[in-house]
Amino acid sequence: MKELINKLSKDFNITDAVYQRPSLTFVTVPKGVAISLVTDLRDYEGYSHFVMMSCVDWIEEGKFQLLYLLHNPETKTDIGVKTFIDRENAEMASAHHLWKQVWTYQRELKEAFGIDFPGSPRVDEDFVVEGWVEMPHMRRDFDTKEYSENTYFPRPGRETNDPATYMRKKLYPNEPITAKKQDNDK
Amino acid sequence: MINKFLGFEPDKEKLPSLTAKIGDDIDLSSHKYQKIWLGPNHPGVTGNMSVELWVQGNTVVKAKTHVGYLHRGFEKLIERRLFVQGFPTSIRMCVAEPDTNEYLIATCTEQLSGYDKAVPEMAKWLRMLSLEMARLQGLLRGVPGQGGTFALGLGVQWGVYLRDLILDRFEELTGARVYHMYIIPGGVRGLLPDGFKERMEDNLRDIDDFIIRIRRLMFHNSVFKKRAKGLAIVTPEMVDKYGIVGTTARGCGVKRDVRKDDPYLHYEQLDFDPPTDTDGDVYARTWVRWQELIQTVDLIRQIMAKMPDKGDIKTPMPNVLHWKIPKGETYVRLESGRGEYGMYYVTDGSDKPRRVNLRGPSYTHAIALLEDLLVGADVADVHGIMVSLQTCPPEIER
Amino acid sequence: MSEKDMNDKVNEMLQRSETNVKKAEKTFIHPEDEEREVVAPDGSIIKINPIYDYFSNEKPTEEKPCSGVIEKFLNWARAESIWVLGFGTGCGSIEIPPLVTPRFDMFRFGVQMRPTPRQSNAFIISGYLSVKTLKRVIRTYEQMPSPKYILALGSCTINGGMYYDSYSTINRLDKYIPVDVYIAGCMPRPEALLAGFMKLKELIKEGKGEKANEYARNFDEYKANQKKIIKDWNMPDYNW
Amino acid sequence: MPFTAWSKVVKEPVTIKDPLNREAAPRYRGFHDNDVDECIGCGTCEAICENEAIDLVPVDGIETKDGDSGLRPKIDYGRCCWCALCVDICTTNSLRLTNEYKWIDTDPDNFRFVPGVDKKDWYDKKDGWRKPEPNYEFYGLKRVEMGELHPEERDDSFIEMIQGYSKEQAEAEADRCVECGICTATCPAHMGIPEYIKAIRNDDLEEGLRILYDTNPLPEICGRICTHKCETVCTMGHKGDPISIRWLKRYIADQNPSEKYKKILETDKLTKNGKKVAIIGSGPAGLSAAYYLSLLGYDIEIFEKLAEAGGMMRFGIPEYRLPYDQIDKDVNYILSLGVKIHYNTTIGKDITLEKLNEDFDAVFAGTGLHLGRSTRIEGTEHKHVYQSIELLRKITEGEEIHVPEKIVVIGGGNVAMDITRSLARLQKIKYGKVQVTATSLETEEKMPADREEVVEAREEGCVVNPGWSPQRIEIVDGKIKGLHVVQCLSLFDETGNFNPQCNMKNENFFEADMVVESIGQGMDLSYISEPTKEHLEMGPRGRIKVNDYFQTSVGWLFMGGDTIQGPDVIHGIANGHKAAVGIDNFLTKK
Repeated sequence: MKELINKLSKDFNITDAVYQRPSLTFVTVPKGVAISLVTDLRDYEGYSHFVMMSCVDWIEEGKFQLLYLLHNPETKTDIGVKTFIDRENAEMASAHHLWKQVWTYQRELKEAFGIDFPGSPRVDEDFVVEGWVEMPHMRRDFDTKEYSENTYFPRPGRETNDPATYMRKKLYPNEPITAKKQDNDK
Repeated sequence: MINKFLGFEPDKEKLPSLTAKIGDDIDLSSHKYQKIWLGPNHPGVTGNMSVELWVQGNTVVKAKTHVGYLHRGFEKLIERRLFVQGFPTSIRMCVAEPDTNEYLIATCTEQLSGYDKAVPEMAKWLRMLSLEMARLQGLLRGVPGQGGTFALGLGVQWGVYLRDLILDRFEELTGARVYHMYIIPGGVRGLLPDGFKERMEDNLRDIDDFIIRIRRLMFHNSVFKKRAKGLAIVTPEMVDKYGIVGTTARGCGVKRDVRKDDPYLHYEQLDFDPPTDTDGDVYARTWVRWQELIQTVDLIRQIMAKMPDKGDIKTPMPNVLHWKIPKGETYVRLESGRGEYGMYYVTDGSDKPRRVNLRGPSYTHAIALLEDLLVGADVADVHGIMVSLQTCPPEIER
Repeated sequence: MSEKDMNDKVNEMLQRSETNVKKAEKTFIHPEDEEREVVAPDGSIIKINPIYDYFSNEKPTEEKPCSGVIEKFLNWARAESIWVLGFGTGCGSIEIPPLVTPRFDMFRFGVQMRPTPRQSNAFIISGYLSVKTLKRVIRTYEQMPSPKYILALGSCTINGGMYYDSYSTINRLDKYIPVDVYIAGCMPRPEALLAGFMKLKELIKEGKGEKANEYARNFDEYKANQKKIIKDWNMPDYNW
Repeated sequence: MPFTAWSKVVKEPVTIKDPLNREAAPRYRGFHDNDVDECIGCGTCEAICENEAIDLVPVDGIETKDGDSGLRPKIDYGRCCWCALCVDICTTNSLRLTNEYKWIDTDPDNFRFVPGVDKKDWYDKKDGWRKPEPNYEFYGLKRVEMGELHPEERDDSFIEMIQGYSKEQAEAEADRCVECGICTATCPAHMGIPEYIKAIRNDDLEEGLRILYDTNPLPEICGRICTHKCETVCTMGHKGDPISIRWLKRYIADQNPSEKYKKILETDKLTKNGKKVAIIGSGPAGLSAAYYLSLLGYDIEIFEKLAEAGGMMRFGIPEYRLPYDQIDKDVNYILSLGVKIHYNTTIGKDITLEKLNEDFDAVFAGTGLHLGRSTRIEGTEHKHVYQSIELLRKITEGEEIHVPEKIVVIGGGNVAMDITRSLARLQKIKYGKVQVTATSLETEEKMPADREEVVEAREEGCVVNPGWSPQRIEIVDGKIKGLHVVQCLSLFDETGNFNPQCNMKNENFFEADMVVESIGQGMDLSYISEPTKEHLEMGPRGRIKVNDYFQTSVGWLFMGGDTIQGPDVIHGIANGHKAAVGIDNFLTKK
């Protein structure tokens, strides 16, 4: 695996390589290089099986991490090509011409994260949700619990007690306690 | 204009077409074509999905898969749950073979936290047993189910009964019929109950009998042969192009099996050879799965013979309530009854995963591949093709 | 926080709420459902409005039960021939095949599956319902002839179940369609499902299976609840 | 029908005859049952439930008491997914799932119940899911071993024997906590135990120190010698070892250097309110009151009879358990807040109580129990019969004490163990061998001393021989020969009064050159002079009556510590804290 990465880094600007398992490596490349690296891996290195495409929302850094995971059926190894794109107006070059199923992934990512893939077929169609008007649902800042509570109204009538607070109320309501707990009570 | 605005129609100038050429210039107002929907509440559909079909007479000229009827947002929900809370949620990602999900989420967390070497031997064998039993119950539904789609309902009656016997064994072992919630990070949740192996052996003998009967019933049946032969042919060239895996790939002669290629658990200690066929049509795929049925029964026997009698079932781990996993990412795969089934798992050092992404074989089979295979097929064969690709909608939309 | 920051934040919030309102007002009409002119096979041009032309837009009406012995007889007949629609909406549908096959054999209890809503009078909501499916469920339910019964399986239909925090699935089924029988479990076993059918039979025989009338009575309320969450409402209000 | 199917015609049908009454598998995860008497309402099931299906609710007939919150889980079957994580994690093994699976109802609001309390017809089912075996736990049941000096290394010196946790050990031990908070109610000072354990897990020891000082200004001391009542109720103790709460507290205090205390606790600048409070005695109660009062802005002056601060903590507890530099660390921090201390000042002799009342706005007395009690058996007047408390003080002060070759200690409490082990060390230094016998009325199981104290005493070569009632000290020619004892059968009579019953026939004799009595201490109230004493109301058992805020009937005089509650350090600290609140209320209202 290491030889391959060394070989690739001559041609491609590989900024980071993580050897997760002997058979699985993640490499990071700049946004512009990703598609050409994926093409190169497919055409010349035998990584012909497209396993999956995924996205991770690193909201703290304002980045989306895109992953193209490729498998080499000959050497039985996997390589994950990672690239970071801006969260604002996220856009990535489409890879639908490389494998037939890629457009499905891109369509899903468009809906779930709001990443645009110009030129990818049916990329604007609804995929799993219908008539969605909120922010893309897989983004980290979308609070699914809050949305669910405001939209689908859980059955009322439930209340719970924290054992420590309840015991204090019952057993020693007037004793001095830690400042933090007093804040919590308010 | 509004079509373009709402995105129902892609800009044809800009992009090359992927769907079949014929599909793009379908003018419904010409009255030569008709549009019909198959699903979501069609009894022939595997699970809850729909296919929008443009037909000319009986022939499909264009197809579009619509999914999302079973969308629950698992990947979002798991991001809100502790690592140990992941398995009850993940198992529901695919109801046909639930154990695969448990195994994946457990293995991902173990690999990232460094406990993968610490999983006890006994737990590994029990994991294998439960995975193979899950494959067996899936096949018992799937193989005769293929006949069912071609109006051969009798096999289904037999198969579902035998599957129920396997579910009874699951109930004994794991405490539940369908959602077993048995494989947890660090191990499994119980040893074999007393007398399990004997009862299992009884069931396997029934299944042996069934395997022979179903061969006579389906594969020697002229109606089934006539309908399944030459239907929806997948060629070896298509395998990499579409990302085809599992029995669908093996059905056209491309021998890919994660259990052999990248052995996990103790599969390297078992003696088996993934079955293949060369035709690549519905008949060949079903035939491969029938052979796999024999093989799975054999594997379960091998596992039960080789597994130790006693042992630890779980490795000691940190308190699950505060378990944190350092930042990292991994991809773990296994061979499910439908093919390569994998999970991409990202952690960020907190007590909850950052991202969990499931890669199910149906994701590629039921959308990109199915839409192309359906073109030219008879309307009556549509769900036969769907079943032969082992479509499982919940794993597409999660 | 400085005053400027505060103002910025307030403005931002205002803008966000405005766009949210705009987003919510945006209606979704699929191209096939648009009002349009089409050429008929004979060459004449006709105007169609698919949503309203193809379906009845009448509200459902309450049907008073017959009286005395006749109603009792009818209820007995209804109870002994429960025809279930073959629409698996969630995980629970995996337990339907064991029921229709020899092992559990629900035919002996007078229960059988039907492929179309027009022939069925019972609907098994087998677990969670995503909003997308709920829309189809409502449409299917309305197509079923009265009297009709709903069995709700599992935690999900009662209070959201394990998807209580999901943006995609509803929490309480009874807000959208009336439910006759709830069966606890995740998912319930076939035996529990059979027991649910027994309970339903009991209810029908006692004359309590009147949920279709309840739906008609509280139609506006149910419709309002349904429309609140189904953003893509490209169907008539009542379609059967 | 295909012809091949006809071969099944003669087979027995596979249909289940009565599917409505079919029993599920013995391990089936059906509906919940809870043994409400075992359950302590810790809420761990609520914490692990990924569906938020479990609520903790008060239940009729179950009292809130130490170690039991009085709450019981209520389960929402509109949420439950029957994963049984709640069963697997249950800290008392009270929760289980039966193999019942049928519950059909027309009202969705009915699917909520308190297992074991609400009537359901499946509780008598024996089968169902229980926590899997073997070695299947979601948390560590074994305590992280504390490093101790080996008996051979420690038995001839007074260096500290408990070494303290390293970072990894402390984090591993803190990891076992399930954050239920049951312990907080039992701790006399109501320390935020789960909170500071969480701070250890997060490696945020400054936050941990802040939490400690919220309720306890002597963490170094408490971290070593606290009676850790919290550990007796710890949820983890039901299935395994309780969390070492005391050692974790010590870990936080040890890891924070004293120079940083002021910065961490934000006590650089305290605003004074101009009022003055006098504190008598610099024991835990006095120091605690001084700390919290000075946080509130009071000027504090402490009057201490002895030459160093710390009271019983310094003079009653041997150095190998509580090193003096650790006392100094805690005391010096409190003194650094501007608290003045007058050493060698005895109230009633050097300055009267009334004078304090004139000079100060209020007075807090935490004078403690410094008078040793005697068994008053024959021979106790002998000059080599000592009181343990006196000897301990002398050892601390560095005074030479009489250490003969054979010693008997009477008493089974912690103080008795302290003096036994101290004398053993002195013997080891002087003679190179140990010959100390400790005996007590209580039997081995009922000895009030901490278990580990007894074990460690034995490791160091002391003989602990409990269950004997002392009868007389044999004195021949003015020299002690030994102690006659008889077997003690029971301590209390039916009414619960102290009334030891002995088996006079079973006698024993412990040889000794010296006898030490360690059967408890009494208080010395001689400093309270007549005019004040007249107004002072007394409560039962010779104790002084105080209100909730430790205010005596005199008004300006507050009392706390061992004289009122205890005797132990943590009660003293809690008393001091609460008295500080009381004094503040008293003075702000005045």
